[in-house]
Amino acid sequence: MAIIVDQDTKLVVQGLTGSEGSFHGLRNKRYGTRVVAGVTPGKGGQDVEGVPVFDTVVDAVEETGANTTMVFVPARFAADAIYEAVDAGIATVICIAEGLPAHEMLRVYTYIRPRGVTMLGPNCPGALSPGKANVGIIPAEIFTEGSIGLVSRSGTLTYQIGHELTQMGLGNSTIVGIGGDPVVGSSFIDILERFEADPQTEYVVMVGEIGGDEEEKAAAFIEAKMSKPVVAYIAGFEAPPGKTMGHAGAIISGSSGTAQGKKEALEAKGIRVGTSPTEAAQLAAEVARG
Amino acid sequence: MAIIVDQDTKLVVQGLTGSEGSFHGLRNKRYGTRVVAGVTPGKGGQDVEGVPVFDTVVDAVEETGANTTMVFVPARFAADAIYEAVDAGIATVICIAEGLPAHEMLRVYTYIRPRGVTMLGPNCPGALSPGKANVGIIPAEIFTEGSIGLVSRSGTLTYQIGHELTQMGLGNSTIVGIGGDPVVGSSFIDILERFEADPQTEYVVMVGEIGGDEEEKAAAFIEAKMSKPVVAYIAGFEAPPGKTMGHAGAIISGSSGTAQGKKEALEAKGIRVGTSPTEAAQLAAEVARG
Amino acid sequence: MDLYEYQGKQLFSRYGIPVSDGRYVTTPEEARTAAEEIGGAVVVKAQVLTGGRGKAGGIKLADDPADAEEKARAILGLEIRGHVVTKLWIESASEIAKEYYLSITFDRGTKQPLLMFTTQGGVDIEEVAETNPDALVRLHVDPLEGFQPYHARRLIYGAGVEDRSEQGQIAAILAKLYEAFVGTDAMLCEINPLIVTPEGEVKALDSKFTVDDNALYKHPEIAEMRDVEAADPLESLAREKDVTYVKLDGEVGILGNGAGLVMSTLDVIALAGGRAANFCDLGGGGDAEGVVDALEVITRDPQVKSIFFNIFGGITRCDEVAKGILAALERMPIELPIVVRLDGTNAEEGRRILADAAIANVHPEATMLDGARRAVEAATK
Amino acid sequence: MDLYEYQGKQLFSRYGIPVSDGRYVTTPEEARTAAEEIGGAVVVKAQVLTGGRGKAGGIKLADDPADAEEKARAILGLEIRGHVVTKLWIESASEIAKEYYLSITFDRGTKQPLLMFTTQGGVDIEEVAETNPDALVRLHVDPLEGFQPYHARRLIYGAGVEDRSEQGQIAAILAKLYEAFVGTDAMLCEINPLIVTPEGEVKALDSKFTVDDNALYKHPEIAEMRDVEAADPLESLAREKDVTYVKLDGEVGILGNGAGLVMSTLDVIALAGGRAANFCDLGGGGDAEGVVDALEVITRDPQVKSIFFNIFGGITRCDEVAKGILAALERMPIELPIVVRLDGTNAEEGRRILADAAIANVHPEATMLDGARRAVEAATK
Repeated sequence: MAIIVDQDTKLVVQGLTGSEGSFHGLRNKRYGTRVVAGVTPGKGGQDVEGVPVFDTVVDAVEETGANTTMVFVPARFAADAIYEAVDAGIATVICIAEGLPAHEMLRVYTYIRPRGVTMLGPNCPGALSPGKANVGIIPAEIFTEGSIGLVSRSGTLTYQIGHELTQMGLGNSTIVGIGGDPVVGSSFIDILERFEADPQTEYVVMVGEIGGDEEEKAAAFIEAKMSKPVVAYIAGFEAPPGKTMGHAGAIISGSSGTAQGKKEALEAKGIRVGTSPTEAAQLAAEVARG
Repeated sequence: MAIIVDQDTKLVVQGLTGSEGSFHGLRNKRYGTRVVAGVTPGKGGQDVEGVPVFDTVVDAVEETGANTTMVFVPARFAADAIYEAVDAGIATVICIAEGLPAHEMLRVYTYIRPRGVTMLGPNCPGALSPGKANVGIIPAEIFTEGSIGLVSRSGTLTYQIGHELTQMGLGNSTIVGIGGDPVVGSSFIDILERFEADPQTEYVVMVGEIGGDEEEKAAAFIEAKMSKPVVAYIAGFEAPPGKTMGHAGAIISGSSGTAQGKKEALEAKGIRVGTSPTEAAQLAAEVARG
Repeated sequence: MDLYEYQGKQLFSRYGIPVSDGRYVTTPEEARTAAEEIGGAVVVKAQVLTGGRGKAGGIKLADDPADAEEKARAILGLEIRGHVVTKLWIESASEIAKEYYLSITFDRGTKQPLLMFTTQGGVDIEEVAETNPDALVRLHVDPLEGFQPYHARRLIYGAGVEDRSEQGQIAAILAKLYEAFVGTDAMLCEINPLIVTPEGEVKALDSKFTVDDNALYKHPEIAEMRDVEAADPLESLAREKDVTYVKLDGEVGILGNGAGLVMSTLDVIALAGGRAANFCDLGGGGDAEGVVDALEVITRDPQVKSIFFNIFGGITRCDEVAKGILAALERMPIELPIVVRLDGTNAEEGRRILADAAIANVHPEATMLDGARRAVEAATK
Repeated sequence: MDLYEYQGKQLFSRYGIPVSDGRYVTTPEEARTAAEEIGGAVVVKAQVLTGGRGKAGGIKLADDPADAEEKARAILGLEIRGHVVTKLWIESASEIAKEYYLSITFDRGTKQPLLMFTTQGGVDIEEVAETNPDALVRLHVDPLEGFQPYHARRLIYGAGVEDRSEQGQIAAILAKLYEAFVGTDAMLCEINPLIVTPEGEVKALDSKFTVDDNALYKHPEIAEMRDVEAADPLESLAREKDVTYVKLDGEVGILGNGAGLVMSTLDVIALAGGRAANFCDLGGGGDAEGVVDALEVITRDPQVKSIFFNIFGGITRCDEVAKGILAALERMPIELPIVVRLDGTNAEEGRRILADAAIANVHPEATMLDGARRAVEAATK
């Protein structure tokens, strides 16, 4: 099983002919992901190491049956690319591009949500189901297959935690980066819900950070709806108040959204929280080993 | 049973304090419809013959539990009124107002559709479930309770056919006017689907007219999905080509959308079509009496 | 409301869609001046709200101002499909390398704007749709999503435009056309042909523009474009009095309420062996004053031999209709037989009002079919 | 990007939201001239990107031009919460009958614009939200539905505004504010106070306006409003080089990739007993040149005693980072200890590059925790 990406993923890469798009698209392909098409307007008919390129997503879908897209176009073209993919029938959108204008993403989100589209990002590392498929920029070599679902707002922090888990001999069902832009396509709850339903996933590690109240909402959801154990890590205890930390999502306004506040909210629902990636991995190991 | 309006209807009238709004709103109330509220901005706190008036729909919903609205405001304020009602949780919108700018209604339709809202109109006479509730401007006194579902694009033509049915001793489950504006909230198919599911309805009379291809689509739907007998009437055999007949919907463009074409499409699916209201009622009587 | 080519092009310009330099004129002398101002060869184009101008001789090339004056003189006064030419558009002549077609239609069926594009432009688009359907690319736009750049790419690559510069220009024109379509509450914005000049410039050589009547109140500058002179005088009178009036060819004048019932009445008149001379639709409200106005419009048509009031009251109240008939008869002498059928809201009262007045040429009938028969009989007697 | 009051008011004016007549000045002399032009009593307002101006003496009433000059002289140079006043806004003084509050916020939680309105304006809105929550009316707008007139009615009737003229003016201002919010890609548009004058006129007496940095490319005229002088010189350098840089108060300079990992690094540095002096986030790409730029920024901060590179490569490639470190060391003399931890994409290669170079003050570490400890140790030694 696993979630979001697996053996049934047929990936189209929007922006495959760009340098980043081809580097990561081909890396995903080498990992074993079924990368069936690329889309670059005006380059239809070409190919990138055997992957056919189309002018439009609808052509790619009709010719190759693509069902998932990885959006690797510059931020100012990303909203258009997402609309194009969704209107062409793509059900899973993984947007690596970062820094989309927030109002554009607001409209995209509102548009795709009732259509049942699964979206990760913008500004996300993608999703990796070890042994099945890797869509995005997650360095797959540091992860192994297993039963821990990992969900995170941050890319590199995801790798850090995943790496620590691997060091402890723990594998993952799917590693999901939901993205760091102010508005992203999926919340923690969206992903937790899918991990709860996924037979392969037995435990979940949730990696949060300062800003917003997604972790607090997730805490309530975990208590009410999840049977599988969840441990958490929160980054940003030392983050300076009122400063943007890079993720626009990580702005502390007043006292709400602090790492301490999130930790307490999680612990109040019985969810253990590590204070360093290493500690979080240790907690996960404890849970996994009973 | 019956559809769309019944004993559970709790009606708010948007524009109750206007002359048309109060005339028909109170007429609906006298018929037995549960008219629980009116909305007129700036007149909150007043009442119209005992029906309390609120400034906003959300106030009306909170105070009275209204679940259905009748929109009786001028066309240029109607789209706003519909958004207000839907965003306040109203699930059934009956828009008597006519002549909404088509682009506004396009956006309204696209907005309300995925929200599961039932909408009749704009430019519709409403819905009447004899013996249960009347919402709109249909003269209820000419109809009796029974087993025929009646659906029509036209107001007065609905009355004409219903009147003929009544003369023949045939009653109705619900009389539904879907409205004559270019874009309306419900199609023939939407209503046929509900009649098919309604235990009280045993037969259906569908009243169409020139323009568009709703009748043709309905013909295919009836053949594929309906177990209950349907007879039809189509108006406009003598309508001059290329002239707007008042309903913007009734424009003949080229050969498509003609009354003759619709009649043939219906008959090809085994649906009998009357050429005058009287004949349509006779066909319905034949069906009803086996 | 349909706009003339020159009006549509004015709107195109406002939204940044390239058109040729041109002038609106109504006399041969003005045509000469316009040609002088524009310079070079010009095209003199009849402005009529119908197709087939070219074949009817309504579009002519002029080499110089004197020629423009001459061509204008030839075109002014022409009758094209029943429309007499009184207006001209003089525009700089374009060299044409390619002719494309681009339009946005308000698609009532799917309830979405419909984009259509083909490189087979310049001809009747229905023909392309029939003979070469694959060449005509169609794409709907979700009204809330709005136009996105990818819509243009789907059309451009779908139709096989390969030149980069053309692609860019067409994408920009389409974005602006969509903006115009939404911004003016249009039901149709059509460019046929959308030309490519030998230099590679893409521009609109014609325009077909229809604006939603119900939205004209938002666009007073477009509402003012309405050509009151061109309309039938009776239709103008009807519009002025806010009555829906349509001229037909028979002998029975029809007054009904609601488009559906009116259409049905035309059919039943035909079943009774007659034909309608015209009809008025009282529509929704229909108070006594509206009835007076409608009667005034109908009776001005000399073809009318009898009048059939077919009213089924809903929002319209039959007592108001009856009062309107009496008021009209007081104000103007109507000797035509008037057959009246009233049902629905306040029908009893309406019938009583007419019965009490007992006017010789007013004949009540109980049903629509009986009323139609009586009116046909009265008209042909 | 936060705008000054006067810039926000310029945008308000552009969208038709009423504000007082005013002038932007930077000297007492200009303040006098401005007051002369405006006429009557004026208010001299410090322009700083922080709250609490009033209490800090940054807003003063002036009766005449001479007084305005004097007040301007008093305010210029004031330090308000760490911001030195160098800019003033001189505006016509308003009489205030009522003070309301109106704002639109980009609500990331619900992913919708959030309208807020209360008649309890002029004070800290968080206080109203806490002490009198019912007085603060909140309403979300569906981004695709957009602002509708009913939204204004919900706010106005919800907050209990009863005067008809006020209702109309506030509804119009709200519609325009929403247009401004969407039209400028704003994250926040706040009017506090929105005043009602004794004559019943409603207008914006202050403005708080924040625009999405990611959308500034669409609004060059707003991007130009950025006050480059006011920024910290190192932050300006970082911005120029497109590096995310934040100044902190400790002794370890941090260079990481990705906001989450950087934040985690700050925490782990604290766990190791140290504190970060600053940090740079290489973000997504991070090629060798970006590393050189970041090192340049970091090492200019004299508080830095050691540098900790904490890189987990994804889209960032560790070999590029290693190359960047070597390139930077070639171009500028850095004697501070540099602790480097590389993992992820091309980590092996990156580590080998550093090992091959064998530079004395570059210390590779295998884990984040070990790296943090070594950097703290090196800084405090």
